[in-house]
Amino acid sequence: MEMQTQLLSGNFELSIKNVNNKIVGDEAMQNKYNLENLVISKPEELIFGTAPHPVECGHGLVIGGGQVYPEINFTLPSMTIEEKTWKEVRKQYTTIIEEVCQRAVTLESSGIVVEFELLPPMTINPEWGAEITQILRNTLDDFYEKEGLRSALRVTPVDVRDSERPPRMRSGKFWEKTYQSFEKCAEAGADMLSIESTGGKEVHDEALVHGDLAGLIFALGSLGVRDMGFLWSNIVEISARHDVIPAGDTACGFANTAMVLAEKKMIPRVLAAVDRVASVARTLQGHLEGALGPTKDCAYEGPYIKALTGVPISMEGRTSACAHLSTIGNVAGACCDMWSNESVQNVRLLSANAPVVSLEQLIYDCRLYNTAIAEGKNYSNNYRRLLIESDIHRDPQAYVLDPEVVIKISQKLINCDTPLAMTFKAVKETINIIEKAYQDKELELNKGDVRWLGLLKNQLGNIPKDESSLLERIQSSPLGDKFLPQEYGI
Amino acid sequence: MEMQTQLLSGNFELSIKNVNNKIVGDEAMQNKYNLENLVISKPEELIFGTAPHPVECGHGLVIGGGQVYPEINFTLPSMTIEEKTWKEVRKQYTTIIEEVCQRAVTLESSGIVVEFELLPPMTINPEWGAEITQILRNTLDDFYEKEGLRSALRVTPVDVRDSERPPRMRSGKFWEKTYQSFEKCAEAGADMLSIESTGGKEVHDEALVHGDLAGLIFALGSLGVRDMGFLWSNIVEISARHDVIPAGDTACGFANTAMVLAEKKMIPRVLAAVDRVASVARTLQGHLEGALGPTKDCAYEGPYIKALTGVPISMEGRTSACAHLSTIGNVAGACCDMWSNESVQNVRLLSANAPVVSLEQLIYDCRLYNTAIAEGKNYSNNYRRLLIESDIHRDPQAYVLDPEVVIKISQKLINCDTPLAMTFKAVKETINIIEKAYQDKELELNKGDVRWLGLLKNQLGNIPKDESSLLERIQSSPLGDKFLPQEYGI
Amino acid sequence: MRLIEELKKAVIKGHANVDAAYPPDMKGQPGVIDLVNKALEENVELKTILNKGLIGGMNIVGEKFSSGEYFVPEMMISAKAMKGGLNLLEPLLVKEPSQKLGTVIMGTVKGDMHDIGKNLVGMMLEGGGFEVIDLGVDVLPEKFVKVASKHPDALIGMSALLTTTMENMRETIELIRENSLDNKIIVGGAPITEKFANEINADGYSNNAGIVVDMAKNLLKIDNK
Amino acid sequence: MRLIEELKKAVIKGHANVDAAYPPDMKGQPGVIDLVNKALEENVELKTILNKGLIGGMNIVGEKFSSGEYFVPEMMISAKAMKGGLNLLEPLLVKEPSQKLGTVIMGTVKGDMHDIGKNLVGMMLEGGGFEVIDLGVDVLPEKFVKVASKHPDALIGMSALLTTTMENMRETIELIRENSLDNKIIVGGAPITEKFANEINADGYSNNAGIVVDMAKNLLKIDNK
Ligand code: B12
Ligand code: B12
Ligand code: SF4
Ligand code: SF4
Ligand SMILES: [Zn+2]
Ligand SMILES: [Zn+2]
Ligand SMILES: [Zn+2]
Repeated sequence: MEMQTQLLSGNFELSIKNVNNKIVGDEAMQNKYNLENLVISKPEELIFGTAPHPVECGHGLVIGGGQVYPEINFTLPSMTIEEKTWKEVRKQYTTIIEEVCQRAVTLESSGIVVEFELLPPMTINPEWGAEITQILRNTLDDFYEKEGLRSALRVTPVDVRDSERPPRMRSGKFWEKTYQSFEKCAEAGADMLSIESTGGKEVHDEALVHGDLAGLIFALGSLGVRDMGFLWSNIVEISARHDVIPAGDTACGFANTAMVLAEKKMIPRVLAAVDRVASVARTLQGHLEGALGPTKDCAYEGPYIKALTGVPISMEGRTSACAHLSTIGNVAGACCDMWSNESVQNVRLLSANAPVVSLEQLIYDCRLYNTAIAEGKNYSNNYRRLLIESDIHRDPQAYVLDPEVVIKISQKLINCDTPLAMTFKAVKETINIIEKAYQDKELELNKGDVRWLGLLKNQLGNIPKDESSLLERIQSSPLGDKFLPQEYGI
Repeated sequence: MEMQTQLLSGNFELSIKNVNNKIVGDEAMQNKYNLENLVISKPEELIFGTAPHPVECGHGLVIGGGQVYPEINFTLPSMTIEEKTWKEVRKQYTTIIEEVCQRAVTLESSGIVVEFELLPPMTINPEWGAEITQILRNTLDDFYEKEGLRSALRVTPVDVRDSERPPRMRSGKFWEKTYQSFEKCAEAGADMLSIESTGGKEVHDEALVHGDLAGLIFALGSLGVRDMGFLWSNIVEISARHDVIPAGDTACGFANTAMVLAEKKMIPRVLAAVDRVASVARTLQGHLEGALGPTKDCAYEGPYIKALTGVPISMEGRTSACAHLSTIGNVAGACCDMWSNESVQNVRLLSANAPVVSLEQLIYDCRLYNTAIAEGKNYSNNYRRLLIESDIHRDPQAYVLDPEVVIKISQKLINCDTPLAMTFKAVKETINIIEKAYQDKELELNKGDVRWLGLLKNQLGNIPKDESSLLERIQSSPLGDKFLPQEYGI
Repeated sequence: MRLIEELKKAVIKGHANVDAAYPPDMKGQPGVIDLVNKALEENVELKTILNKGLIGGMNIVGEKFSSGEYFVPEMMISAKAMKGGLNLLEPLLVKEPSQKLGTVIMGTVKGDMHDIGKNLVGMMLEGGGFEVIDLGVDVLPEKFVKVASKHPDALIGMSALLTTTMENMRETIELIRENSLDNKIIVGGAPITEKFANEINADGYSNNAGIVVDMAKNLLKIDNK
Repeated sequence: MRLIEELKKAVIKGHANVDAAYPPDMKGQPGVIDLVNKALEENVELKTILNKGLIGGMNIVGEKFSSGEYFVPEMMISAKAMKGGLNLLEPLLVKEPSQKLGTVIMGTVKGDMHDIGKNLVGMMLEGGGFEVIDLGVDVLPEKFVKVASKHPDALIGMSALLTTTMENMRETIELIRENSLDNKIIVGGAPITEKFANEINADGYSNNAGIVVDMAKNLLKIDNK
């Protein structure tokens, strides 16, 4: 923990909150994150279904306790959300949750996790989000009682602080609404709280499309970490009051934006891969504040978080193609504890509504994971190898998710002095490892990616490493007026 | 072959056509289907990716030659097909095929099979079906030339003979249109021809909802087999003239209707399982006429066909949940040579249009199959076991797709005197094997299914086994006026 | 009444008459026909036989189906057994309008051959006391208009299973209205959604055969006792 | 002309001036600013510098991006380098309408904060010679109307990334028309389809920043030379 204090002071809380949580096992939280050692230090122990610090939630689901559970997400079809459509909105969610639970029963799923990701108007009007939470809660309870379906509900308010430019992170209406949304959803029956938080994104977006490495590092390692500290100390506090699990965050607005842009050939894949690992210190900060996992499904930095902290992680891959295309559809599952579809609109497909279709696919995926676990080491290792081998040689973004690589890089991330130093380390090691893999013909890269590997190395050599010089450089660049330093405690 | 002559005479052609086809290997076709021995007689040889009689087609794809290829299917979103919407129809298919090919290139698929399943107006107007075939052909060729994407095109006219009740199978406008549709699509650039044919379905539908086993057996083992003989001798003849592959048929209108009804809890699962195996003799008849495989994706009777004849098979499972929900999402892949999504409308999902999403999922599935094959026996056996074990103990429909069970039942299906006898045998053996598995606690059944297992056994004991007595019984029942005997050469 | 309870049970079990082999465990016991005859001999009120015995039994069958205990074939068998009993009563019942609840015109729309769902809905309606005129599959809009104009009070039920034939429902409804017919219209089939049903101005929609009888009663303003 | 070719190449490579570190392999060589200055000294016609050198270079950059050779950051750098050159020319160019191709008002609609796509489109339009008025994100319909009424000839471009904000495009277009403004309107963003664009009466749609410049020229009837 001590590592943090050097850089981040003031409103940045470093001790882990003593949450009245349902964590399994009785180790003192303090010991878990000393970050002097990896919690998982052998690649072969970074596996699916089992996490050193499992989390119990909902109707007795133990995440990371030896099974992989499906995490189903869904959203509205094309429609507006307002007073006059609200009845229809309620109806949509009512239908979705009933159909989804019914299918889980038919396919005899041993349990499901439902994620409700609020849409912006539901956070701006916190009662709305709470109302839907309540609907989902009731149906899940009904199915537990009548059909014995075990389940847990993750609720994810929107980070509406991102609604102004430059955004206010610690003050103003939007922060208040975000806070209230957590509070009300927790009251209304969430089992876990999450968010896709956006602190630093206003700088990151701009830096990304300019391929500006200094901007990316600053956005993630300084602004991002600072905001995660502020935000998650609050979420942990709310969670403790309502006896719910503060689960985890994701670098979605950062590294997934990069991934999607790389998919559209807008930025090089190597940049997206570097950005992914650069997001680790940022997402980690939530756990230093007391987030217990499972991490958010779309946090592909999850394997790093699992190695560093031992919390269970949710991941998504081929079955989330409905929400974003990717080149990491299989390897993403190598060490997941939940397996998600990310999101799908409630539209009718030939067989059923899309959320039901997604759930069915997730359940079959989980059957494979869980049968492999049940059949023993030989099977689970073999299956895991297929997941890994089938992806990692084709794309650097897949390569950095190989558990071997995760552990190798994570080894370098411990014992860093500050989160910013950790972020620099992540960038450097990732560039090196990708370069080596390319040279060893372990990894294919196309011409543009090779060119960019050089450009990135070049850039990295010219970025000041201490926070104040970096800040100075950013403030004197066009990125300078994108953010408000005081909103990050700077 | 001799087995057929006893029952089915006249317009029923029994010798295998000497097709000018691209089959790999040089065995005489005659030897392949003696049906005195299984072509694959050991369960461990009924595996994914490899078939004893692979088929080469399209741009050098070898189906069943050691790799599993994705087979992507798609259909129009909600819209009518007529003169005035035709421009939009063309545009839909043009966009779909371009997007799909582009994604296959990005994900470095080693090849794809595209299935174009005509919609009824495109068969009624054979030029329309041919026009779309041409569009697909051209785009596939472009991508082969420009990007090196290997591919093959399967075209599947609709069996519009089913448009009247009772249907005319061998005469009249609808049969003529079906015939012309094959002809024109072959000319327009299909690499393979298929159909989901419906001979006997008019009886089968009715028998199914009445749970009438005599009607099911008669529909499949007598009417179905007779029509397959007539229809496929024609398709084989057309294929020979145009140098395309006569691929295969499916009991979709029969056993898949049963599966979908079982999914909706309308009929018992044991009935659907029995109906599946009862459809083997019917689908087999196409191959006795000269169909070379791959069987149609939705022919879940494929594993039996593969064991009996050695032709490669296309299958579909969890990734076809967009088209029909099922309880056989994993086991369906245990011995597939192609892996399909069955069908999906061209609707926009959050990431991309649904056909692109399906293709991405199929490609990741195929990466797993093919990585397992590449890593060697230990891996492919282990993975195959996961696919099987994860499904077969929960549903009789899954249980009868376990390669062990497939081989066990198939052993009993050879050396039958007639296709009808084969169908009776299939029903009897399936009932016995399900009963035993239930008693041995190898298979869960719910109360209704157990009740029905008894009812089916009971019925089977009271059905006359020879075709003429069976015909008499059917004709004196309400099923009697559903079909025209002369349209089946009776 | 013991006898009526027995009759109800015979309907529920689908046992048509003493000789019927189905269900195996009731072979040799009196079936629906036998019991109706017996009730007639004993001068039980016609209404009681009909409402408590036959329709009462079918209601239980419907419930068992909804709860997943029964499958369609069992429902079919019970429906057939019940009809056997009904045939005996019909000549005796005064032909009052009260006796048939109402008429429903059913059909699968133009271009579409799927009829399993439509038939199921038709069967439920018959079981619920409606007269069903089944126009079959691939029914042209003109045909619906023609039949509807002869039955101005009938409910019209349309089924479509293809996304490419859904639009023909709209066309059909438009033609019906253009012909100044104000029959109530209900629609269904796998691709149909409530939203779509509203959009094409249908009066009712269901994806569930189970609730169709109640819907029909509501729309035709029949007392739902 | 060698010089103009050199200038074009500097734009393509994104080399702003002799001191610029990017791209590493051109460090020390003259950049766009140096070459524009040199061309001015040599009295090359302004039009040639602009159209053949600067815009000509950017066109190639656009092509390289479309073909997958270049990424967005490279396009950004080239655009910036080009702008540096443009700044030198601007005071010298007579302020004729011919010189700016036209004006585009860009914004992400009400309730929606996604702006990467919108910015990209804006950049392409600027690169193609348009003046872009960027209203930012979460733009109320009233704001579009206000700005459009000041620029009656401007093209309006709207972006939406959420299925829940798509409908706000319709609302915005309706308000614009209600205010009797007849600006041409184009729309885009991941969930938007051509069908939807037609439905809400937009004048143009694209899911591809590459073709937006041509679309804008067509709609504003600018000679597409
Ligand atoms: C069985 C079936 C067939 C059988 C039809 C047998 C028959 N006699 O009906 C056969 C094999 C012939 C067939 C043919 C075709 N089919 Co088909 N078929 C199916 C299948 C598997 C099941 C349909 C079914 O009977 N379901 C069971 C019944 C009970 O459910 P239901 O109809 O939805 O009815 C319920 C409710 O909807 C409601 N309801 C229904 N009607 C009504 C009416 C009213 C008034 C009310 C209130 C309620 C109501 O109550 C019912 C009870 O709960 C579906 C797949 C699926 N997943 O649904 C495809 C499906 C409908 N078929 C499809 C296709 C493509 C075809 C063909 C074009 C295939 C081809 N290329 O040859 C042809 C078309 C023929 C034609 N012109 O119509 C597609 C449609 C795709 C699309 N674009 O729309 C589907 C969805 C399959 C798929 N996933 O691709 N098919
Ligand atoms: C980046 C991103 C974000 C970033 C936005 C950063 C930014 N400054 O823009 C952040 C993290 C902040 C974010 C937030 C949210 N997002 Co977001 N986001 C994305 C993501 C990953 C990429 C979008 C993108 O930039 N694409 C790249 C650009 C270049 O493409 P494009 O915008 O489509 O533009 C191209 C064309 O469409 C066209 N075009 C675009 N505009 C215009 C305009 C004109 C006139 C023309 C001609 C052409 C045109 O040209 C462009 C170039 O080719 C998408 C996922 C996806 N698969 O698209 C989700 C996505 C759009 N987001 C989604 C969601 C749900 C959200 C949140 C609600 C999440 C939450 N629960 O917190 C919030 C909403 C905030 C708000 N009020 O708007 C969903 C939308 C789902 C839905 N129901 O509609 C998506 C689809 C993700 C998903 N699969 O669930 N998001
Ligand atoms: S779709 Fe993927 S990229 Fe997008 S918002 Fe969800 S996770 Fe982030
Ligand atoms: S969806 Fe399934 S059941 Fe249906 S038509 Fe296609 S294959 Fe046959
Ligand atoms: Zn996300
Ligand atoms: Zn089929
Ligand atoms: Zn199919």
